[in-house]
Amino acid sequence: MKKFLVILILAVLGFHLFEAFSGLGLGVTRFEKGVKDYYLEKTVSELHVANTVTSIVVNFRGFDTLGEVTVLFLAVSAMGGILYKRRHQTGDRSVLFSSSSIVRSGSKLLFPAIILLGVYVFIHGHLSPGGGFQGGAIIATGFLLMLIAYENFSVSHNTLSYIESFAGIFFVGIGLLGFMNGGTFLQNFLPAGVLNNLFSGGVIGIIYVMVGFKVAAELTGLIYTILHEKD
Amino acid sequence: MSTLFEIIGGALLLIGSVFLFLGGLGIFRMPDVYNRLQAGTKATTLGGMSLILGVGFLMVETSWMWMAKAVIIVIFIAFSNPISSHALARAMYKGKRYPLITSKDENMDAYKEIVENEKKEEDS
Amino acid sequence: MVGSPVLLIAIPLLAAFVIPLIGMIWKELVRIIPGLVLAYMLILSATLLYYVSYNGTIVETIAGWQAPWGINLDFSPLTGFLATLMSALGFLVWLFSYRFKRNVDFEPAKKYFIFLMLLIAGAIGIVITGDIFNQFVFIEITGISAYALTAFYTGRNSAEASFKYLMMGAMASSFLLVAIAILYSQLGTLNMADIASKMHTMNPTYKIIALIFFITGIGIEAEIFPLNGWAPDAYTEAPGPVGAAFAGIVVKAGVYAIIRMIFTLFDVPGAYDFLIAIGLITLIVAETSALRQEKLKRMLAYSSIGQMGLVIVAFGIGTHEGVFAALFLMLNHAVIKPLLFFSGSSLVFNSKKKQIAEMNGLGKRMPLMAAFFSLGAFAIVGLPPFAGFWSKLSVLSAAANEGLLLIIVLILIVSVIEIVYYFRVVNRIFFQEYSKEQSVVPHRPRINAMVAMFVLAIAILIIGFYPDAVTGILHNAAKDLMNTDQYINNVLQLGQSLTR
Amino acid sequence: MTYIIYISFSFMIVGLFLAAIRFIKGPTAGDRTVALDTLTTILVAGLFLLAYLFGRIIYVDVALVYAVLGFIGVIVIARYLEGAL
Amino acid sequence: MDDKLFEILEYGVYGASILLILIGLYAVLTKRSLIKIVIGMSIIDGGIHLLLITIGYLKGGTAPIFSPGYEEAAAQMVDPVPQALVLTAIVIGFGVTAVALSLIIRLYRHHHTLEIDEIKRLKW
Amino acid sequence: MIYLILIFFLLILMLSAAVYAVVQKDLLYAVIATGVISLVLTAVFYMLQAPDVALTEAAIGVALTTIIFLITIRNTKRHEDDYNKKDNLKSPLK
Repeated sequence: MKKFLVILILAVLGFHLFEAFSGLGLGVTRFEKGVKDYYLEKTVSELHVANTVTSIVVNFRGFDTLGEVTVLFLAVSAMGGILYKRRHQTGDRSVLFSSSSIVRSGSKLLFPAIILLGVYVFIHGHLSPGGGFQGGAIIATGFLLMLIAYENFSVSHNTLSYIESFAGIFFVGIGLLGFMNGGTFLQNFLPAGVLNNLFSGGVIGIIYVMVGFKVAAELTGLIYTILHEKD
Repeated sequence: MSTLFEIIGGALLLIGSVFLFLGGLGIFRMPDVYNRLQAGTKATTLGGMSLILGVGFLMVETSWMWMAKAVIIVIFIAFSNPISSHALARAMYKGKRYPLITSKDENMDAYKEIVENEKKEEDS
Repeated sequence: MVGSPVLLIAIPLLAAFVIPLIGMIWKELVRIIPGLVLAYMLILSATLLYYVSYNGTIVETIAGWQAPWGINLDFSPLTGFLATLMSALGFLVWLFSYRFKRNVDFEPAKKYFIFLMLLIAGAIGIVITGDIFNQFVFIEITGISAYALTAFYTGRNSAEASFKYLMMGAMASSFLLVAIAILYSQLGTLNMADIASKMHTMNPTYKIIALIFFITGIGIEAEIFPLNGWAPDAYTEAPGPVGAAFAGIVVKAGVYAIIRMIFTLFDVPGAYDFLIAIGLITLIVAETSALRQEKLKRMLAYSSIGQMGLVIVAFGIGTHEGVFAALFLMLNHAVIKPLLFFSGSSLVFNSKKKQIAEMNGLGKRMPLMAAFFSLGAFAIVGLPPFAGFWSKLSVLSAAANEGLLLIIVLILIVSVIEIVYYFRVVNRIFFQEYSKEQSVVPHRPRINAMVAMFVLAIAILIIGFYPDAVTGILHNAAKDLMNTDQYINNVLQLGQSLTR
Repeated sequence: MTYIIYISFSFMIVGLFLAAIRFIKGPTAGDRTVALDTLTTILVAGLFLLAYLFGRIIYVDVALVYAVLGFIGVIVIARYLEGAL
Repeated sequence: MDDKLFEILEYGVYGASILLILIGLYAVLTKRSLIKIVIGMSIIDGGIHLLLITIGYLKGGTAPIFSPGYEEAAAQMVDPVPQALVLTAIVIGFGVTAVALSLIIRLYRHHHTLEIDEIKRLKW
Repeated sequence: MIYLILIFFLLILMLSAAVYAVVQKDLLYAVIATGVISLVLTAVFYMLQAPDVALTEAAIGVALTTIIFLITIRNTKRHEDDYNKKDNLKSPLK
């Protein structure tokens, strides 16, 4: 009975949503001189950043990114607080036993490559797809591989929180520097460089690298917390 | 007017996609997990590698970066697919799910014995 | 100018990142720094509010891009008033809970203050931002800190309340994203002023669908009727000062977001009637539920929901007097409800079940707390010399001007219900004998908590005896909310003057 | 050339389809994980071929990242099945 | 042929994303296992992200990246704004999911069940 | 044209994986199915010309989401219904 009611409600909801979206048409130019064209124009002419998504995420809507990084920070802290136990029942081990030697040596071999891939992704965030979040997540996944392959692979909690804090401070600090130099928060105060060079886009590359470090530290901390959670 | 690289690339593309298809077919048709593992990871490894190299050959005249990245992906696949299939097979084996043995071969009997012994050891 | 509105957000976030580092050096700083940051935010926002009320709205752009393209912060008399109110309350909550949970381990205590600070920063962000998606991000910041604060005690119920809140919050954010998707697909912009100026070109059907999704999304923070299932549990299970912060800060931010949508963004006909209807339902359901409660915090929670319903009704009247009355109600609620939460949680602090029945005769053992509680109770039901009276009076007169008799009758009936359940508690505190079986052990609040309550009590008395102290600000704010054209002009004009 | 790409895509689609059926049918967790692994590999190859179709090298990065991360996902599930987590 | 297929695609992609949202909502509303509810939540998130990306799609468009050779191609680039929004929304959704799951672990510590009906101690 | 067929196929695959994730009683399979959804979603984002989003979905959705779900299942229980409560204590392989 309840299920039928739910399905009925969902059908009504779905009909209205479909009504709202199907009239749009797919793949048509919808707005003449909308926000999109402005971004596409300015990102080349002023910011000299190849990846428009990066320039939007870091510069045009950089405030969102600051908030997003804060959300991750909060989520990790909240997990730590929620899973906190008064007596420390959690062991030192991330997994119960080590994996077979093939997986262990293989992951030892692949770990530097994965870290390198992550660093590549967030350093080239303004040139190719990717950036801070993706690179950070890739690095955290590399740490995940090591943590589940070895029973006694450990990450220093203090180092993680140093990296996290310093990256966050740098992010806000760069924003405040822009505030002092140009009058608005997160203003680009460095020379923009040449399009498609590694050193282009002024502060955008620097901020995305900071975001990368921060996200990597946060996600690694998150995985570390939840892997050590055992009953 | 196709060049040598295009011919090589096209051939590799075809070979790769056939092997990918065979991987899918094998995983669909094979009787138990280990056989499916064979088909699903070996065939697709070969298929994926040759398809990616094929694309690299097709684009090698445009930019060498394609070939470089293709080689990187191929190396990654060459390392990662065997590791993951090994980890899976080991997990299945440790979970006491032994291969289906239908053959009357002597080797199979020896294998069966080993399996039984290990089973006893683990149980004790 | 002492600073700019962006510092209201940037400084707390910076502090949140700094605190884990500093906590390694000296643990006491973990408690002190959030207080300093909140005090700074209070001073900054109060100064900016003073500046704004003479020189007009400040519109701050981020990263140097003009308003429709970059994110902008809008510090007008209305948003400035709310931001000041929130940071002041945040500072008081910090002051009340400064020595709170001293005996608990360091880790959770550290987190408590970070969450509290970010909760307030997020709520201020919801209010002062001028971009819908940015508002969504701030709603998430507020939400996650609220979930974490609700689950602060490690009991079994707190996790449940927090999970309930989280589920509804996650649904809300999904709905909000759908609404943002509809708006972006129709208008191609995310800036609120730009949306408001282009809204007349949108198809009315789509407009209504988007508005419904928006209200469902934000209504969870604002505790409007069918969506407030989380509120009583969260208020009951969270620590006392956190309940005060929810009632005083988070809900205000949610109500502001709804009001901004309806007054400025969407010109849907009939939206005001919808507000009145939903507000009345919320009011009646919540107040009748409050009558049945046995736990003190739960009763206060339902009362808080009811007050928000009243605020929404007052906004729904839609005239200048109505908006003024609603803002006045918000101010009074933000001053009185924390006092009730503070003194109430001090009264039942040491009891097991935190029930009203356990409060018999506490007035003689803890006279000051009892006095504060009854002051709050008198004020919130609207007895004449106290703060609540003037706001209720202005709601009634605004309704009378519009000839909405039904609203007046219902508000009067609900006031009677309110009087019944608050005076039941006051009666127990003062006129019942203390019995030996009661499990309450008197708990003397520390000096910082006393200071926080004193400040609130004095604020109630000042507003009660001299309401003109605040009406000027409120009139300014109401004028600001009603004037949509001016809002659009402010945001978009300033953007053009800053063209690079 | 176009025909070769069409044929390759058709083979891949059939392969994906068969792997998906195994995913839904597969009696044990192992079968499903193998199907996931196969899906990942076929899709990595498919993404690379699509990058060729789109003709831009920037798309290749996605396939690269996917080749790396998909395998870690499989190892995670395998370690869980081993009882090690 | 292509145009006709594209017309179907127009309904297909919107329809698929809306269906994904509805499937997730169904799971959230009717399922009694807490983990199932969180899974439903993540399905809803996926649907909404697909919806946003679809809004920004341009027929025959290319990714909004001005890499070498594409410096002048601004006219045929897809809308970058929804992509930026989805980037933010994915990370936020992950954070919320992580918090929800840790709450589930703590609930299980106290209640030893995942059934939503048995956990309902507090009144809704 | 093959592009459109591929996108249709992927959408159908995604929807069936979603339905499977919702109706499956075994939570482990449901979690693997969410991994499949994420996988296919990556490909669809990629085909809709959003490589940035595809990269994010791949980086977050494949390994990280899977591991937090798996550890939750490990710490709670694997089946949706209560009929075999002790199941979790045995080997996780069924």
